[in-house]
Amino acid sequence: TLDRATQVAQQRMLNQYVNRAYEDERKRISQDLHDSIAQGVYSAIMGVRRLKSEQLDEPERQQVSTMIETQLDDTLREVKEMALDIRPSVLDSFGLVAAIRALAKRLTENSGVIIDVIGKADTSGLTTDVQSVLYRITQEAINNALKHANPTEITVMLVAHAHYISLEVIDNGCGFDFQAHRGFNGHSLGLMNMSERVKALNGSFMIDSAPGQGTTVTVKFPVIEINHQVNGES
Amino acid sequence: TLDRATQVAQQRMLNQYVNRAYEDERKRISQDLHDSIAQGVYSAIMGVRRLKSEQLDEPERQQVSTMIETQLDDTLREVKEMALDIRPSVLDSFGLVAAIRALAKRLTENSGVIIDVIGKADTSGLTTDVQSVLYRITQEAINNALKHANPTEITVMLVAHAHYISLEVIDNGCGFDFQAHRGFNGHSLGLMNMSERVKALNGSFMIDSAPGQGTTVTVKFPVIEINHQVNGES
Amino acid sequence: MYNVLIADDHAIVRSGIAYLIDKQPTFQVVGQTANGTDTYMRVEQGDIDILIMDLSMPPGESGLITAQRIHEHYPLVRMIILSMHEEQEYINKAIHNGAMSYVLKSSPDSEILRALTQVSNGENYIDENITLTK
Ligand SMILES: Nc1ncnc2c1ncn2[C@@H]1O[C@H](COP(=O)(O)OP(=O)(O)OP(=O)(O)O)[C@@H](O)[C@H]1O
Ligand SMILES: Nc1ncnc2c1ncn2[C@@H]1O[C@H](COP(=O)(O)OP(=O)(O)OP(=O)(O)O)[C@@H](O)[C@H]1O
Ligand SMILES: [K+]
Ligand SMILES: [Mg+2]
Ligand SMILES: [Mg+2]
Ligand SMILES: [Mg+2]
Repeated sequence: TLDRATQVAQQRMLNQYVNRAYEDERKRISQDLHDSIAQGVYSAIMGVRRLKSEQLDEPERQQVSTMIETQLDDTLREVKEMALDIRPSVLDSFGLVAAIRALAKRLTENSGVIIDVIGKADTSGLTTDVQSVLYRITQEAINNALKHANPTEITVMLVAHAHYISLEVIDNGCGFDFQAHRGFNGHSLGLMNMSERVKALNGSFMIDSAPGQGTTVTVKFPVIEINHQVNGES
Repeated sequence: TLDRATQVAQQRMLNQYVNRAYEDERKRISQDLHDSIAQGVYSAIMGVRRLKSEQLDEPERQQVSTMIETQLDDTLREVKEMALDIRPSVLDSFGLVAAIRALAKRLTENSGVIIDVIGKADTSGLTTDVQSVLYRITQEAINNALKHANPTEITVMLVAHAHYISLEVIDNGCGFDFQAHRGFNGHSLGLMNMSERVKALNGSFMIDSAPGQGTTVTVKFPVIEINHQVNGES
Repeated sequence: MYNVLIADDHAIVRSGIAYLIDKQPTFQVVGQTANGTDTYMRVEQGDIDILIMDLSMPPGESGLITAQRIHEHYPLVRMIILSMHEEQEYINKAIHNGAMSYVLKSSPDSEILRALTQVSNGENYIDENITLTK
């Protein structure tokens, strides 16, 4: 094990990378809003101004109106997609399992890779923090599998045991030498940050992978009965 | 000073709070997109469909078009405001000083409190990380002053010295007993996270405050010449 | 003639839907509300045949809860949910809580009109752009 001084240094560095990752995320969101959503709305405004100020005959008016409608439909779709990516409301309204199912459905549609979700675990006893981190791990693990592993199938299992809940994300892709990626390499952040978020909430985080064997990410959290949370809209 | 074990525990806890704060931020952004921006676009779409499908006389057409235009203008303004709040593109395009000036102007308009920005420091030698953290500290310190101090004036000073750059945010509000707020109290996150972000980048962070005396937040970063960064759009 | 109540937190959305519905020969809009509480109170006053309701009307309660309350006390009021949410859970819950129909705001006007016709005939209707998994 690492000595304390090294641990402190590592934590510091991790915090720095976490903050950088969030700044990058903000930058991306802000740019999407500015360069894509705002532009979409703006070009619709230009279209409407044309309808107002120009003498157009009926076919022209139909054509301009259709163009504006198409533009706004695209923008609407994009806004909804952004909201989902940032944080799906299903997570706050219906909890973790529903959010993971919706995520798997969406990523299956986008990637063509079959993503199965198994388990009907009751997650209402988990705090919002734990649900958030389990959602982010599922997201990160699926994205890692899609990005790095070239799998044909991904399975997400969420199982409630007597005193704990376990999440497994299993892919049948190329696998990797996890020991080589252990610790914080200063570039990739996904797994390391996830592992830290889990530990900070008293959970355990494990990766089982080997070249040619696929990868399994396993997370466990103790379930404490008193932690019953009020679930907004459900 | 704290012993190492406590430091590790504190860092862990801080990390947890940082992640929670970001999840809250994401939730807010996602809700704004879904419940406000998307609804604005939707109602514009309905207006455009009306223009398309109906036989309207000229005054009616003008009226509906104007309504759609107004709706889209509001939505556009809101999208831009959101982008600014999340991360102003000025920061990435024109650097720190421009971003701080824009922030001060916006917050002055919203709060009525005069916020002066002094200093023309050349910040092109600072890394993106350092610029980000200086921007966030300015934002947090001004917001703290507005939220907690009831000041009549806030001054932001950014000064380049031979080997370092310093940022000061000075308010003439009520002040507070900083010792009592030292360390991480588990609730308020702003100052603690800022201080950690600064230290992780080899800077120093200081607060000078006393009841009745106003508050000054001071941050210093060494300027390393080799760190000349390529500045995208400027 | 069926009396329709429209509940949505955005005035401009309400007036757009109201305009569309008033054009139809057998439907008329007799009220508009902007949150769950007002919607329930308007239904309580009587004479509403069909309620078209949004799900998210902040800062008040979710439309899902309003739907449940209304269905419990006024089961004859036919409810159409008109929402931006596409996820299955919202749809399941809405139907479970007593809605007869679920339509997406991102769909063409024909969907809400079809929903009106169907529920006025006593039939349920789910937006054809929604793909339901088992
Ligand atoms: N499911 C997987 N299959 C194969 N390799 C993987 C898998 N998950 C992770 N890896 C390997 O582990 C590395 C570290 O993963 P991690 O998520 O931390 O970083 P990243 O995905 O490369 O970058 P980031 O997540 O920060 O965008 C990856 O670069 C990849 O080489
Ligand atoms: N400029 C200031 N004037 C007076 N009191 C201040 C000032 N800045 C901070 N404080 C005091 O220090 C406390 C800690 O500030 P901090 O920014 O860490 O948390 P917060 O503003 O209360 O919450 P958060 O920033 O997490 O939203 C504040 O609650 C407030 O009592
Ligand atoms: K009518
Ligand atoms: Mg990754
Ligand atoms: Mg604060
Ligand atoms: Mg709404």
